[in-house]
Amino acid sequence: MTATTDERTYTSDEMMSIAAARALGRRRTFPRGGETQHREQRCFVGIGLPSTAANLARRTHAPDLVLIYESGTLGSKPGRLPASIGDGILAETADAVISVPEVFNYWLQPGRIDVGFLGAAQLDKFGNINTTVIGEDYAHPKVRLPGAGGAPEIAASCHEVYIVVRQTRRSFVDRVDFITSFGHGTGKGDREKLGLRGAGPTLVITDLGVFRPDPETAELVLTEVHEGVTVEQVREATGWDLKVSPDLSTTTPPSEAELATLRELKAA
Amino acid sequence: MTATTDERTYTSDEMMSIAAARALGRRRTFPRGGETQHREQRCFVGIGLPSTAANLARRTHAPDLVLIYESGTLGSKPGRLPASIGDGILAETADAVISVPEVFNYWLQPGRIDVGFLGAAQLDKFGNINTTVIGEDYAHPKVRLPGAGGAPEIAASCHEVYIVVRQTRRSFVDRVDFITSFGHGTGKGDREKLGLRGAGPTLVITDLGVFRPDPETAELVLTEVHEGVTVEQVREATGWDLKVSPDLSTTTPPSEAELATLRELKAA
Amino acid sequence: MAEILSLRDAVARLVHDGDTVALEGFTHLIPHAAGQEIIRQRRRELTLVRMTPDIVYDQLIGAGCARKLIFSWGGNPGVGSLHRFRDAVQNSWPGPLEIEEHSHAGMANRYVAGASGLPFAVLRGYSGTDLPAHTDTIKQITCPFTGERLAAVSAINPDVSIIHAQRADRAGNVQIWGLVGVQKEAVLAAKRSLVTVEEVVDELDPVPGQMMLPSWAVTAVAEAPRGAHPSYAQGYYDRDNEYYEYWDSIGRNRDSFQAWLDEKVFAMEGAK
Amino acid sequence: MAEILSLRDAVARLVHDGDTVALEGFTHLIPHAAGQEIIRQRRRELTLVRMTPDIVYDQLIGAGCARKLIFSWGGNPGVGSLHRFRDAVQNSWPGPLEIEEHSHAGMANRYVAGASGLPFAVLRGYSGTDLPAHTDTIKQITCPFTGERLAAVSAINPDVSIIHAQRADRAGNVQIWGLVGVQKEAVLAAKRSLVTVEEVVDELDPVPGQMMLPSWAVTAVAEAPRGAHPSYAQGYYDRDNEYYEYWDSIGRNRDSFQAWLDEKVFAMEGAK
Repeated sequence: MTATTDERTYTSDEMMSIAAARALGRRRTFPRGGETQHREQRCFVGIGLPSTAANLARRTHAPDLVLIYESGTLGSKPGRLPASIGDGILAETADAVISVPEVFNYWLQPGRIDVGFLGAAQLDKFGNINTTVIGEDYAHPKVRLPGAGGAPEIAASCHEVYIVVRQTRRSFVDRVDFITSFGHGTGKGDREKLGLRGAGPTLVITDLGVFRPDPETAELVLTEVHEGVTVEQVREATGWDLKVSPDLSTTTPPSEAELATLRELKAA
Repeated sequence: MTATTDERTYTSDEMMSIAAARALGRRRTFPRGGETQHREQRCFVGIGLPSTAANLARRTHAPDLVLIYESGTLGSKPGRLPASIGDGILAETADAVISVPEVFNYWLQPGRIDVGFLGAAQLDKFGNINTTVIGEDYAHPKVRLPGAGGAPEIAASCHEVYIVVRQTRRSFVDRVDFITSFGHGTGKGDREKLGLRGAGPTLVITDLGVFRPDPETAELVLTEVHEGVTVEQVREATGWDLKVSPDLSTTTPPSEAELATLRELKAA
Repeated sequence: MAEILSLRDAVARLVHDGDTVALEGFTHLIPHAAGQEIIRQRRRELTLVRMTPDIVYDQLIGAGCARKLIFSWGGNPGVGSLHRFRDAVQNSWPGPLEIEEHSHAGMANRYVAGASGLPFAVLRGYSGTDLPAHTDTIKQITCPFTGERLAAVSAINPDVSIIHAQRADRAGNVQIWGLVGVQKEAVLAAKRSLVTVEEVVDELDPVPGQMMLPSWAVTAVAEAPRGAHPSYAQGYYDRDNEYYEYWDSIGRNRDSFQAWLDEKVFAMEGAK
Repeated sequence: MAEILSLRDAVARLVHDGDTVALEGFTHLIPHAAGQEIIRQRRRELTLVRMTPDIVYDQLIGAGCARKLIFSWGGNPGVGSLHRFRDAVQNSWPGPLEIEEHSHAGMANRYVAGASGLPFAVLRGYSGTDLPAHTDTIKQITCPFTGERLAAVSAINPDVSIIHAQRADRAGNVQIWGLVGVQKEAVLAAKRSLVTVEEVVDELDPVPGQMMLPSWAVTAVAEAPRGAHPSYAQGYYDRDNEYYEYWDSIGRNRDSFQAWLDEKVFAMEGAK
């Protein structure tokens, strides 16, 4: 679904997937062994849009991207989109298949994973995520959501977290009803105080645009709008007083190649 | 080597191995699942005499005995004596091969193993074991021994511990120079105070006889002498004021079948 | 030594009213047949433990078997909500459902502690989240070497754990391959265990990636072909993705669920 | 991605004077070739970590590479003593050797903590023994749920861990099978890692019981055929039991050891 009425030849979900894919797989320089070296990026992937984005990235600009699924596969290279994180194709194409305790203890917790993808039922302006309950009373929730899954520790231990979420006033709230996964708390410095090692949410991609935390305050700021989307539309779909980057840009629309590869992936 | 001068047709090491084998594999009744049931005995085996004894027991009266080696094999069924705990035959014939952390954490620590076999450089009258240093000064030992290995936790967590050791005044001491593995401490009740779950040493087999802890004091008492050995000989090889059981018996000598099977095993 | 029993006898013997019961299998080898047998035997007041409740616990909860759920992610994967679970939490139907909620990392470590004979496990987890305020099996602990504060979670030791595996031999040794999840830990943490298998065979030919559970670490084995359906059993059958959609329509309201129970579970009563 | 290097280049690049170095392999796949390359490159002031020092560390200690040894069982398995280790501890030859002594369970858990990014691990261990009085990396900890007292050991995080495996592919993915010991934990706990292998191959055919280390979890791979001799490499060669006896005669006195060093290690200088 797209909130706009233009004549784009792609859906807003396609734009989200492609924007997320583009964010992945940038090789960067890391200190290791006393030297700095380039290396492949490692991504913790959930099913749905994150898995679509990660597999799209692998097929386009980031062939070396390492996909890690919480079901226990390191380096899966599926030839089609997996139907679930338990899809046999993930185990069959992996560098290694490991137990679930090992995924969390030996691979996620020590900070071996660069990017964790998370969704959210509610997201607040500091990138805190709620996937537990809607309503203030935990014991008597208005809506009982699925809960935490792997998210709290993904949010804590991946070097960076990318959040992908469809944006409405109900999902983009000033303050989440329940902190399932910690983003930037009440602002800059809260993660350090808790001893969290990863940088937390550095990128939020919605069907309307892209947000990044302000380097000074850690508040999410609109840095890109997707083609055909106005700032006003974004503001209406945001439950807090939205800040817009002075360098606001428009997301590069999907290329033909990106769209073709994505649609091929989804069809397979 | 035997300390006696009789005309026995077997060595004292053979007697030790056979006495140790006989102690193994007695099926017992355990509460489980709300019912009591008979089940196979599980034995944690080190290389050398314990491995010989356990494999002899499997070949004679205890075919169901489960052998667990600390190198990571559960239920090994070697067709010959393994040359070391790393012998490939242990992995090849095992029910399961697991990592070393798993051996200790998932199998030994929770009390899944009935009998642990231990050796000793020094053993005291309460079954405490020293395999670390001879001499009172740890930093400047008279003799540096190999150290603990798996023994401290075997002594703590197996249901029972059987100790096999060649007996001399130097090895059977009033008080060990260093407690590497805890036996009965300073007497009855010490294990409970420390929260240790296993019963500790319940049997000591030497080249001269067999010792068991006194039920009242936990002090090791001579309960059997091997064929051709006198109590006086045992007393001379004991570094404390030895107590002798009023029911002292003589160990049944090895049968032809036991000896033949043992020698076949050793020759293979 | 594991006894080889029928599924009916195994559940009758090992699962009692009021027990803490874990059915594990992370997206793969979910023990559905055993779950439905528990419903069929009308067990009550169970504390159900499972990282991902999935359809299998939606069925048990809807059927009124549970008084409490210990879990870390309760959705219908790829589809949406577990409606029976939501109805129980939001509306206490068919009865109130107490919940004890963790993250995956926390649950996995609780099983590890249980399997290890330890009363708790340590992890970097839950920091800054609202979970510890509602879950008393999460506490803080201080490293005695560095002074660092970490999370501690209490061990899980179910009365009985049930898993599904591909094969067992006639001695009761169990062979699992593919995604092995937290199954070994669940079995080793439990006082009693039941492994349902696709088939009991004479010889377990080695399979790359296999995990073996020796017979003497398992209480009972029961043959239950297609016992993981609608999840999958690698080497035997694929995931029935349509069933997950179908379940959404069945579980969505109480009447359709009740009709499903009568037709697909209770009507099978008496079956082996 | 692991780089594929010669053993000489790998040791030159990854092992530095003063480093904490772990060579692991529990009775199987002991990385002897790498140990001798460290001697050949005359590394000094190393803190050597290994559950069972074995012959490989007897050689490094005798050659004067070590200032400290962290271990849990230091014998020549099946034969008797490690004479160079004893000479160092008892007589400070060729220099003083500090020791830090644990049990196997403690060492295994220290690696697990290191691999897990935790500062410590918890176990039921050391109770009533004299080890905690001499080893400051053992402390007590109290369970926050039950109040029970347990042992805590600090994590080991070597500067470099070295293991030997059967095979790697050209991308640097590593395949090990048979007894896998504590090798995965040693590699994951370390800042840098080197895996010596029997051979680098085009394709890693699956093997039952295999443990895989992805290339991106390893710093370097070096081909070292028979690199585990005199220990064994399952599928390649057996343990050389005579060598363990032979070593007893070599290691027993300083002169024979020195002659062995000159002839068997330093004379090989310049070899690939």
